[in-house]
This record gives sequence, structure tokens and C-alpha cells, in this order.
Amino acid sequence: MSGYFKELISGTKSLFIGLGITGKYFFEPVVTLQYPHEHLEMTPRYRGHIELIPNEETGEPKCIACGMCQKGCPSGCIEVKGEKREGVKGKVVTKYILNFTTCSLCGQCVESCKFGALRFSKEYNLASPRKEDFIFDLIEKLKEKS
Amino acid sequence: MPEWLRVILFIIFVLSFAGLNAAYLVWCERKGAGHIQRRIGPKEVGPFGLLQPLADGAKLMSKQLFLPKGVDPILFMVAPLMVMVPAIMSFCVIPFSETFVAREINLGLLMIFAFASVNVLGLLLGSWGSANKYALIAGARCVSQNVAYEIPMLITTITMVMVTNTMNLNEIVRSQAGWFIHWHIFRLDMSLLMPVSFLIFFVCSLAETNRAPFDMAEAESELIAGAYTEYPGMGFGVFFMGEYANIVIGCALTAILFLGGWQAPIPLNFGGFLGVLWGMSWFFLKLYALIFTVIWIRWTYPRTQFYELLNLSWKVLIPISLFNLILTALQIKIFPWL
Amino acid sequence: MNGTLQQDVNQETFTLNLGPQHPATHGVLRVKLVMDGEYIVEAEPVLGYIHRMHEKMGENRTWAKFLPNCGRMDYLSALSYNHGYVAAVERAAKIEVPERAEYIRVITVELNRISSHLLWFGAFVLDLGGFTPLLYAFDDREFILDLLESVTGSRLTYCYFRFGGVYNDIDDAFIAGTREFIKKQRKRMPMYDALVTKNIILIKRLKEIGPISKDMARRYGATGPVARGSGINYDVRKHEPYSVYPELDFDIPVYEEGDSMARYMVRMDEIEQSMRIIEQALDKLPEGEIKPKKAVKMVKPEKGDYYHAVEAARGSFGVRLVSDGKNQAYRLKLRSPTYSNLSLYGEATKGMLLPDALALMGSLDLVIPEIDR
Amino acid sequence: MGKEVVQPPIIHFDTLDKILGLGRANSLWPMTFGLACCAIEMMATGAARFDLARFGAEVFRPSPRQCDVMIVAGTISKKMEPAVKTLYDQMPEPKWVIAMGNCAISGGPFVFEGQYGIVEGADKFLPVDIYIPGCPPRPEALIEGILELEEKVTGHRRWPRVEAK
Repeated sequence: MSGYFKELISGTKSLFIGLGITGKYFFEPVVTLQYPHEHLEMTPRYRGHIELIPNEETGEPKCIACGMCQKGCPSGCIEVKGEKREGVKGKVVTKYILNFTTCSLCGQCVESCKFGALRFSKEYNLASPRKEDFIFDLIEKLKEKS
Repeated sequence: MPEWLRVILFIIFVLSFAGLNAAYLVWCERKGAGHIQRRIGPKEVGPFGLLQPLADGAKLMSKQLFLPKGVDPILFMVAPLMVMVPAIMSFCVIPFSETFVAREINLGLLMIFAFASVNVLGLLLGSWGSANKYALIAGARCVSQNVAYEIPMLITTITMVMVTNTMNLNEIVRSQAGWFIHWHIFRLDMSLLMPVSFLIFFVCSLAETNRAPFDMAEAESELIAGAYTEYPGMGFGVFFMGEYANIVIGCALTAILFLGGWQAPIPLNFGGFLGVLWGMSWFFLKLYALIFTVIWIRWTYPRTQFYELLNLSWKVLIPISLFNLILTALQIKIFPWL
Repeated sequence: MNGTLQQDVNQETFTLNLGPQHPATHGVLRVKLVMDGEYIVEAEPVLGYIHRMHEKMGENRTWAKFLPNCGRMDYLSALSYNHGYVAAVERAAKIEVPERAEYIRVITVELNRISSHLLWFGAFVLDLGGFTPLLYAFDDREFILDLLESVTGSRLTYCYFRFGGVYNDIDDAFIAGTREFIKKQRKRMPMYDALVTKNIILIKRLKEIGPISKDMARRYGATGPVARGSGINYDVRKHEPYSVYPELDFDIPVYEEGDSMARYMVRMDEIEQSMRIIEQALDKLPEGEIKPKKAVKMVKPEKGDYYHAVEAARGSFGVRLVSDGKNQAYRLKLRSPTYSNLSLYGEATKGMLLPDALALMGSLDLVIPEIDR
Repeated sequence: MGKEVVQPPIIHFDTLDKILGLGRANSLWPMTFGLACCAIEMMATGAARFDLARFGAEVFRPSPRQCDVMIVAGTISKKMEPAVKTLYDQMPEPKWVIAMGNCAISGGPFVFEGQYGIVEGADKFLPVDIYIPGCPPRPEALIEGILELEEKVTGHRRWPRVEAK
């Protein structure tokens, strides 16, 4: 019988303690970040889709179309083509298509690039009614940016 | 004012009150839940998200209406109304202030309990008619829960009737006039266990309205959406309005029986129109404080286990309320002058 | 009444399909329940709704190309899975890992374990009908995700470990942030305790509910918190030590009761132990390289059969590799802990009430894609 | 249940349609329905830090009958496909589908030659309205997806666009 009352009292007490905690939080400031009005800075290592790094002088991509990223990509979402041009060392990249819809952001393309021509972009809020929007032509994207 | 005009005016008032109240209680609930959880809650739709209920209403009303395969069409359609209508009917006898009451019936308290019991029938029929196993389980739970909790609730009410000698809600409020220590919850001279009966009554009204932690009817993580599982669009909306109307009734009764209804905490009363406003504002203050507590409780606790819920009723609430009944009877018999 | 009742199976029963879309199954698990009223006569988990061919992919790709898959099996403790696979390949190909890299691995894995347990805590209370603790747990979890994102670049499905090291080095900001997080989390734990653990409703729902005996846990090969909640003192970190765990001092919380409450308490205690491990690892963190001196180019383990197990948040995760000396696996077999943990569900739920069975399911901490692989 | 035919309205009310569109766009109730990894980010979006509730879209209903939008968050396996389709059919009109994450868009990292287990994209059998790429997408991206869907329903965008650098 005493156990009955003990449990009753301690149980009721625990319920009031719970109410106290949530009541305290009711008056505390919210932690919400109101997304379209304010937004986070992505950390330097944030992995968005990859993008080409431009050569600082010419603005052309540093990529020499060696194809290591294409080879190293686990899901085969990169398609690189390049051509040999007069007076240029290595190849010039003519086509760099990233099919972002199968990418897993593992970073093996960036890691495998020996020429420092790839990096992760900071685009984190992509959404669109069209699927085709996410098959990126990275050369086009680079031109748009500069 | 002629009687018929008064009745029509009150019907309009009660309907719009019940509708708006349900809509904005949902808003309060979402906003309150948001702040308890350290987020904002609805905000972008109108100032402070105040247009959110309208958007929800417009959406629910324009949703496709259809009868899922295998349902009993009549029961399926009637059930939401059976939850909603009795709740609205109960508003008729609630005194919002001394003169602001649709019908001052001698048996007002009894009438509310009579109508409140129909609510569970609606849920049962709806869940039976849905032809869904989850809904059926929820319906069965709901009935046993309501049966179990009606008993301590009624015993406590009988205690209150013994103390006040009336079932007229307005009379009950009038008997609590004066300073706030005259509210029944503080009248230990009438019954020693008054605060306990208040607690019992409040817990029972939580259970009767299927609110967390006793939300067996919905039990989201167990029974999908419980009794409402198969209801699309406005059928679901009406259920929800009914549920919120029931919460208001439960909290209003608690306020009337224990917290002095429309009485101000100080002995200050006005006549005429000002008096109506004065009384109403105190009533609504108490009402919404209680409703806030209901919301607060919902967002704090996990759901009780079903047999624990019955245990609580049969092993704790009923014995205590019976003891309370006997104690009060003795107290009245021994000290009849109080 | 403890929720178990002898049932006469010949009574009229009905079948209830729990899932594949059900709020309490944490994904796409389906449980076929034969019910007698609200009592469960028979429960049969049906798997395969999220089978993603991980093992097949392992046999089709080079060793390195399988790395992103690791994070997607158990997305809640992705780094443990990274660790398991990477360590197995390192064992097979005999790749040395610099000490600093090992410490970084331990720190990030333990952070990941805390975030996994926090999410489990929230989701478990959500199963029991309480919504607010979930959001408080998510608040704390966001801290960890921010920390891990600043190192690994992702929030959930990390692909951070590489053969012989890790992808990025950690910086001072990360170390300071981690220390701050631990300080903050130590203050939060009493709040969880008061709000949830000591709550009478929760105690009533978990105490003596869903008992799993030591013997049953052994028979089904349960590991992790499920086994430790049944009194089996087994933790891969202690009993088959790997990485730098032998140099760190931590306890294995073991509870004898075997009920849902015991499993709950094991995980809550493990959060504290993980914080202890992180603190020590941060103190001992040596300077040095994070990748082997000789860069790992093409991994080609010798012919043979290799196994390596790690302690993931849900139990022992083992990787068995069969190599035929080529640049991809001949056979890759993954032993995922929840698969074994779930298999005891059918026996454990006999005669239970539906809500109790769901509480038991929550306490097993299921991650379905890991079961189906 | 899959055979319901939705009748087009006989009379078209322009203003009413606009108001209803506004109502629908601002009260998108998603289904509590997670398939894989992305579901965790979906939960995170509903949590305090990002708070989907601000747009009235936090009412995760477990029953498809009360949902407006289905967020396909994760890989759809061939075994799961009929179940997803049933769930979609059980939702009352008007309804929308958001494909969240690369798996739901195209099968994601699990597509390889000779794969036998997964459906390569939710759009193979559902009319997808919004695609959100990422593996998994950040919670902001899901909010962005909800906003895009609102734009699709009402025809204009009420919120500023955030340009990522």
C-alpha cells in the first residue's frame, strides 16, 4: 500500500518536473534559422556538386581533360572530352558534363585530379521542377560565373 | 429581446465561435508546440501565421471527396457530424458571463454530460465504418477509455453538485462570488480534497477528449492516424473541429466548476454591457489558460500505455474520487452550516 | 500486468500489416502481425523493401569505388561503416595507417555514434508518442553535424575515410568546437534525464516490457546495445580491439534486466562513454601525417579471406573480403548488426500488446537499409 | 482504388481557383514516409533549426488520405514500387510529389550496369513535380523544394531567392 502512494506521489512529481522543463523552453529564444530570409555560410569543405577551377590569368578551366575523374567516379556521372590544340600544352577540355543526379558526393574526382582543376561548389539549395536542370555543363557554368 | 431572436443570435454566435475557435486553437497548438520545441511555428502565412487556419480550411474544403473502398457510406459520413454536433450543442448552456448564456437550463451540467457521451459513439461508428483494422483498434480503445474515465468524472461532478446544490451552471458560478478564495478549488471548508478533485476532473476531461497523453483515438506512432485513418479532406477537418470543440467544453466546465467561471478574482462587478464584457474576459482568460495547459501537456509527455491508462482510472482516480465523495458527504453532514 | 498473456492460438485472429509505410517502423520494414485483439500471436518481419545491392556492387567495383556505399548502409552511423570497410581493406592489403589518422577516425566515429544515439533517443520517444524530446535531441545533433560537416563536407552520408588515412585533416576550430560540444552536452543530459528518463509514463512503458533473455540474445547473435541490455558484456572495441581503442580508457555499460528500459539506459550511458573517449583522444592527438607516406594508388590485396569487425552504433559490423588478387573484391560479405537484432523480434513479441511491441521495436534501434543492404 | 477518375471542373472560377491555390500552397501536408537516408534530412528539416512549420508544411500525416504532398525521400526498390504507387493512389486530389535526393530522381549512386534491385527514379511511375538533388540534400534544399512547389501551385514566388556562392 505504501508503495502505491509512493509511486503515485513520485510519479506526479516527475510529471510536473517535465512540465517545468518544457515550460522553461517555451520562454527561451528559438533556435530557428529562417531560411529564405537568412541563411548559413557553407563551411569551406562543404561538398556541393563539383565545379571547374578557372585559370587565374585566362579564366579558362585548368582542366586538361586527362579523364582521371571520369575513371575514378564510382557512379560514372562525369563525362569529359578534350582536344589537342596548337601551342597549348596538354589537351583543352571541350566538354565536361556532370550528371549530378547520380552523384554521391564522395569526392574521389576531386581527390584524383592531379592538376587541381576541380573543387566542390557551395551550392546547397538546388530544387527545380525539371530533372534536366541537374545535368550540368560545367564549362558553361564556369563561363556564366565569370 | 424576444426569445426566438435571442436563440437565433446565439446559434450564429455559437457556430462561429466553435468554428473559429477550432481553427485558431489549431494555430495556437502549432505555435505553442513550436515555441516549446524552440522553433517558430507557422509564421510566413499572414502576420504571425495568422492566416494559416484559413489556408488549411480552404485546402481541406477543396480536397477531393471520396469514399474509400469497402467503407459503410452512411456511418462514414455521419460519424464526423456525430462528433461535431453534440459538442456545439453543449455550448448552449455554457455561461460566458452572467447574462450571456443561450439557455439557462436547470440541468445544464447533466445536459453537457449527456451530449459529451455521444462523441465517443461517433468515433466508434466512424472507425467501424472505415473498414480499416487500425481504425477499428482505435475505436475499441476509445470506447473502453471513455467508459473508464466517465466514472471518476461523474463522481467528481456529483461531489460538486453536493457542494453547490444545483446543476445550473450559472448558479454554480454565482455561488463562487467574491474574492478568488471563494472559487471552489480553494474551498477546503466545503471539501478537504478540493484541489485533488480539480486534478481528477482535469485529467478525466483530457482523457474524455482523447488528448495526449491519453490520445488513444489517434495514437499516431501506433495506429497510423487511429480512428481518422481513412478520412480525407473535410471529414478529417470536421473530426478535428469536433475534437477541439470538445476540448473547449472540457476546459469551460473545469473553469466553471472549480475556477469561478466568469467571476473576477476580486469582488468587483459591473452592470449592463460592461458587466458582460468584464465577465466574458475573465471567463475566456481562465478558459484559454486551461487550454494552454492542455496543449502544454500534449507536447511534454509520451503517450501512456493502454492498460496503464485503464489502471490509472480504475486503481487511482475512481478510488480517490469515491473517497472524496464520502469525505465531502460527511463534511456536509457534520458541518451543515458551511 | 506486464503485457504478456498466455494466448490460445485457436481463437479467432486477424492479420495486421505493419508497414512498409508505418510511422513506427523507421523506414520500409514490414511486419506481418497475426493479432488476437490487440495481442500479437505471431510477428514476422518481411525484409527486402530497400535492398540496394551493396554486396553486389562491392563485387563489381574497384576497392575504392565501394567507399561511398559504406555511408549509405547505416546512414546514422556512417563513419563506423566507413571505418569497418576501410580497416578490412587495410588489413587485407597491409596498409599502414598513421597514428594521427587513427585518432581522427576514433574522434569522428565517436561523434557520429553520439549523433546516432541522439537521433535514436528522439525517434524512440516519438514512437512512444512524445514529440518534443525528438526536437531537443535534433538540436544537439545539429551541433555534431556542423562539426562533422566542417571536416567531412557532408551532413549525413559521409565518405571520409580513405585507405591508409582520412580525406582531410582536422583543424583547431574543430577541436575547440568538439570540446565545447561535450561541455554543452554534459549539461543537456540531466535535462533528458528529468524530462524523459524519470518520467513515470515512460518508465511504465519501458520497465519489464519486451524482455530479451541473455540466452535469446545469444541464440540470435544480437550485438551492440541490444546484447548489452541483456547482460552480455560484449563490445568489439574492448574484446577484439582495433584502431587506437586499447589506448583509451572507457567502460562498457551493461544492464542485466534485458527489458526495453535496459536497452534505453545502455545507449544513454554510451553517449557519456563516447564523450569520454573523444576527450581522451583529443588530448592524446599526435602531430603528423594523415595519409601514409607512400601514397596508396592501386589497392590489390593478396589472394585470401579477410575479416574485420568494428563496433558500430548498433552493434558489431563485420566486413568479410575474399580477394583473388585483382583490383576488386571477389566476394564482399557484410555482417550488419540490426539484421541479427531484428531476427529476434518474432520470438520476443509473442503474446505482447501492439504498443509494447512497437516500444520493443523502437528499442532495437532499427535502420532498415542496413538490414536489407 | 487506382481506377478513380478525377473529373475536371465544368465551370472554371478564376478568382476562386486563385484563392484555393493560395490555400493549398500554404498548407502542404507531407506524408510521414521515409525510404532511406534522405528521410533523416526530412526529419531534420522539420526540426527546430530549419523549421518547416513556418510555411505551414510541418503537419506530417501518417495516413495518405490526409496528405497533399508525397516526399519520396530515398531509394525506391523494385519490391517497394507497388507500395509507393498504392500510397500515391490513396492520396486525394489535388496531390503533388517531390523527389528528394538523387536516388528518387534517377536511382542515384545505386545505378550500375546490370542492377536488379532499384527503380531508376520516382518519375518512372509517379508524376514528379519537384526534384531536389543531393545525396542527401541539405534541409535548406528541401525548404527550397517546398517553395518551388508553392510557386508551381500559385504561379508566383513570395519569398526571396537565395543565391549560393
